[in-house]
Amino acid sequence: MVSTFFTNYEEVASCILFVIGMMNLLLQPNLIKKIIGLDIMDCSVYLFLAAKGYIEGRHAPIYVDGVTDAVNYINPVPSGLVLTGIVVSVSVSALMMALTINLYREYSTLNLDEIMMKLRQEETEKLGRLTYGAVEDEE
Amino acid sequence: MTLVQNFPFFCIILSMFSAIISFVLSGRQAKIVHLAMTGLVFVMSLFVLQYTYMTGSSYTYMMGHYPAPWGNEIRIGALESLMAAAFSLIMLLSVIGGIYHIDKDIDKERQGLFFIQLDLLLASLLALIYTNDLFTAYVFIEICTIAACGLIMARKIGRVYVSAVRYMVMSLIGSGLFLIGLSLLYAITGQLLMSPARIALQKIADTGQYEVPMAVIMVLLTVGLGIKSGLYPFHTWIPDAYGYSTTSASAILSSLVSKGYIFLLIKLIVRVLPYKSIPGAQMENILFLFGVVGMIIGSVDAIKDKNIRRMISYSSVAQIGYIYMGIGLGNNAGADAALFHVISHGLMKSLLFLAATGLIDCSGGRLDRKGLTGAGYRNKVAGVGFTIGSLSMIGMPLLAGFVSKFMFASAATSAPIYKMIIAWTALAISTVLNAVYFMRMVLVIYTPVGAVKASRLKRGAQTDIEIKPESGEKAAMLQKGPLENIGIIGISALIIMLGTYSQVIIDIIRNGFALFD
Amino acid sequence: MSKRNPDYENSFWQKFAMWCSGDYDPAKGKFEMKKPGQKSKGPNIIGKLMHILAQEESIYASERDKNLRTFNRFYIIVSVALGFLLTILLLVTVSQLPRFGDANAPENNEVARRYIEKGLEETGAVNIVAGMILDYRAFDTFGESCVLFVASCCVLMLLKEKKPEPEKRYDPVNSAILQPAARILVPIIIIFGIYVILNGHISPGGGFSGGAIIGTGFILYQTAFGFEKTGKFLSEKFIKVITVLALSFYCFAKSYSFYTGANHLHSVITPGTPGAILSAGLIVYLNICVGIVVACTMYSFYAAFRRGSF
Amino acid sequence: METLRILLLLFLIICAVSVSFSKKLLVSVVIYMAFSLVMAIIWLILESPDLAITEGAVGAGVTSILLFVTLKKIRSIRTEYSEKEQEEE
Repeated sequence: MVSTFFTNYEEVASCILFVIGMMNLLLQPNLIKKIIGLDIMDCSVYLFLAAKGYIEGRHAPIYVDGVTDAVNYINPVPSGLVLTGIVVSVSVSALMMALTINLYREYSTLNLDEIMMKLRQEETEKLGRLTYGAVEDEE
Repeated sequence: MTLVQNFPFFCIILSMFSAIISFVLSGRQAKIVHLAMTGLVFVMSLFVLQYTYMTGSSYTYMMGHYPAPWGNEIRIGALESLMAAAFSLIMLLSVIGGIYHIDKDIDKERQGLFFIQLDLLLASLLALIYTNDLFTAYVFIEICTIAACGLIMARKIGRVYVSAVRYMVMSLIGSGLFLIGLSLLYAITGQLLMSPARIALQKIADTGQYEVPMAVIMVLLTVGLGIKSGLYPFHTWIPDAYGYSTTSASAILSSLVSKGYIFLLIKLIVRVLPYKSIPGAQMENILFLFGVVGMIIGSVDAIKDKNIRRMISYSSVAQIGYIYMGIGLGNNAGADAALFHVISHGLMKSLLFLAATGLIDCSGGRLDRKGLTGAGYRNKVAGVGFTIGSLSMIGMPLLAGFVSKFMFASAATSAPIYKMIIAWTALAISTVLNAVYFMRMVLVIYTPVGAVKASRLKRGAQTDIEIKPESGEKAAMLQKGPLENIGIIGISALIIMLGTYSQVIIDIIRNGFALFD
Repeated sequence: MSKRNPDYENSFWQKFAMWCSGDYDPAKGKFEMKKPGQKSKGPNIIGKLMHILAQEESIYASERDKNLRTFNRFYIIVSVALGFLLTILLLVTVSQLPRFGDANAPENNEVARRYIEKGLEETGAVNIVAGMILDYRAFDTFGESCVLFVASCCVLMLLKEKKPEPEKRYDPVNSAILQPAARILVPIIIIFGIYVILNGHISPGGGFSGGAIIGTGFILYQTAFGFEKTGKFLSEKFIKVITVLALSFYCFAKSYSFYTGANHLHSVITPGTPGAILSAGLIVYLNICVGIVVACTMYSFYAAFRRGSF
Repeated sequence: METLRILLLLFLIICAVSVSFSKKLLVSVVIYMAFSLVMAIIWLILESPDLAITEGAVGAGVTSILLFVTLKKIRSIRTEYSEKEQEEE
């Protein structure tokens, strides 16, 4: 059962990284660190996939001298998936950064907990005025 | 291959292409393109539905020149085309019903971008419905997440940014779990398409290898999609996200986006994951449990909340609980009921959001019960629509909600006895709780108020404060066109139709589900 | 949550850094003679705890928020517990997977074999990965371009301002390093990016990496010379039009190949001579399109972040 | 070779942990950049040059630049606000 535990370093590391990234995303109150945690989480999955695609003693999936024998090259599928995934993760993190900037402009803090508290205070102050367009009118 | 068989592919590409060209169009043109495209998708999906229902079979459609284990493919059957038709129709009606608020809440130069997101949301939902490939599903899940986030934050107020961030955090954790589950699945099977992956998993299960990885994969994929669709313990982002965005966005998010993930989950359960094995049965039990708890907690939270829009959002938590309870029953009848409820809840929730907005508008923007008193007289169409939606939610006969509750109850009879008792009890309690908060609201909006007070309420003044002079202008601003009413009337008619002629839809779902495998 | 404390002076890493620079001695005060009966460590920890608690009190001030605080603590504990559970689950799973680098692992099956063995004759691409993502599994890749597109729309929606004002405060300063370096580096970066894109089907790289390289080139140019100069060739309208053109071409080309493939029609696209620049059917054109989209999107992200417009 | 692999992976984990414990956001971003570069090297060792070049350009390049720009923008907003306050006073 533990036979492959000490040979699959990449996979083990990627699992640990995944959980570290996820905990950062969940528990860090700071939004920038949340974004970095998200990127680490995605990267760890890609590391896992790339490690699964590797085959000992074989070369990168680019034909050399027209040799098309399968025993010469590693598995190309994980590389393709990871290429797609990297672009997905960069676009998601760009979106999160834009949200961060807007939140900072609105509440002048990067700490999500503080923002939640500010929101709650706002609500307590105008508890009597539950209106749909209230916030817009004030601006 | 006949022309009709190409239509699902045309639908997906058409919606993507209209998103692309909308980037250089103005907001008004983008709106027209979006409405025309959604209508066309609806019509094409109806043709496909008719074709698949007549032939009684499902077929696969290659995306490219390479057959199944090598290239991407989509798979079309009666159930998929029914869902596509229902989703595009609900989207069309929700956008028409909320078009006035899109104009009001969103700046002119941002409206084009808003419609691009709607287009891509429809494309990703269609792709999630039709796809037969796990990695394509992941990519389109991400499109769906980003587009949904765009819809949430279309209103430029601080509050929605917070809800968008919370939504994104939960969703991204869900997609991360889904992605790592997918990678593990690839590691033990080497397949990304659903049908070959199932065969490979079957082989592995026969040899008895990889028992733990298989269970872990099942947990990761289910939990990932559960988080994204707002299953009970992970529902905290729902009320914020649905409660503060613009009307159409709330309606579409609650009625379509979460349902797309649920449909994908049902597809995975039937087509890929070995849910018939022992860990699968336990997983079903867990889904059943969370579904039942969600049904009750969601309703209790809805009773506690004063804000009408947040109340409707909490009711979504409860309704998603119903769907997961149906999946968790573990038999075909339960899945049929869950699929029927996907459609009927989609209709009811859009109607409630649209009608609630209509009521709020004629009460000067007030969201609480005091402000909404007598609103049913001030806006008659919205009042009737809200009443129909509420009655359907409670389970009034002849309406869609009754049929789905009946289907859940009858599906529970063929489940194990303890599940049957739990399911029936939960249905009864939840119906009572639904009745408490929805009937309370209906009674409030039909409580007669004096003429003077009514005019005050209409102008949005606090009942106990002097009327402000500028609030008159505001009341004039809140006049709106007939389009809102078209949306409300259309969806109400659909709910009544679905309640009275439910047998046709149930037949399609039953036959389609049998072919789903 | 754990990092709410701004009391950084007492933290371990800060002390470590100070110790490295010689400002702090952890052993100080430990070896001196103590008066009997005096607790040396206690007050410090208790004081710190009190400090943290006081801070929490100030955030969760009112009575109503007491519930919230218990809920938050519960949330943290549950999340950490779930994290540990997930780690253990994943590690157990990994320990059961086949050995690293095993040629007989389940994923090295007929799917991967066909991509390698038939890839050259079916797609004409020397780079197997490029052939795979742009021909065998092209639908995924089109979806991926759409992810970029929708993300750039969202960012624009969030950050677009009515009058884009260039930030005077952060206009490029004339420095001895930045401008001369940019003058030399930008052409090299952009040419390298174009090389990577055009050789995407022959060597490692392709539309995504090349596009990102070109995008960083644009960003460097803007940083050195300001928006006025960049705007001459990268105006908002130009970016929009060229993105739409590239994506539409991609859409049409792939629709054609999906349609002919599904209906078993003959396609006019041929693989060509392997190894040449203009070979591998549509792949080189698709790479160019993807490169344009990625470069424009990356630059527009940057521009939107900097001044609220393209 | 195996030692190198283990060292690089350990470096990754250390980077990931120190991101969450660093005091300054700028430091976190720089650590993340190092993380991406090491990840690119690992992918090169794993015979995936496509991934290495993409991660080098996207992870270490564009994402880090965007993070820097975000920090810069936040600082400019902060100074804007404090200037406004001063004017009011």
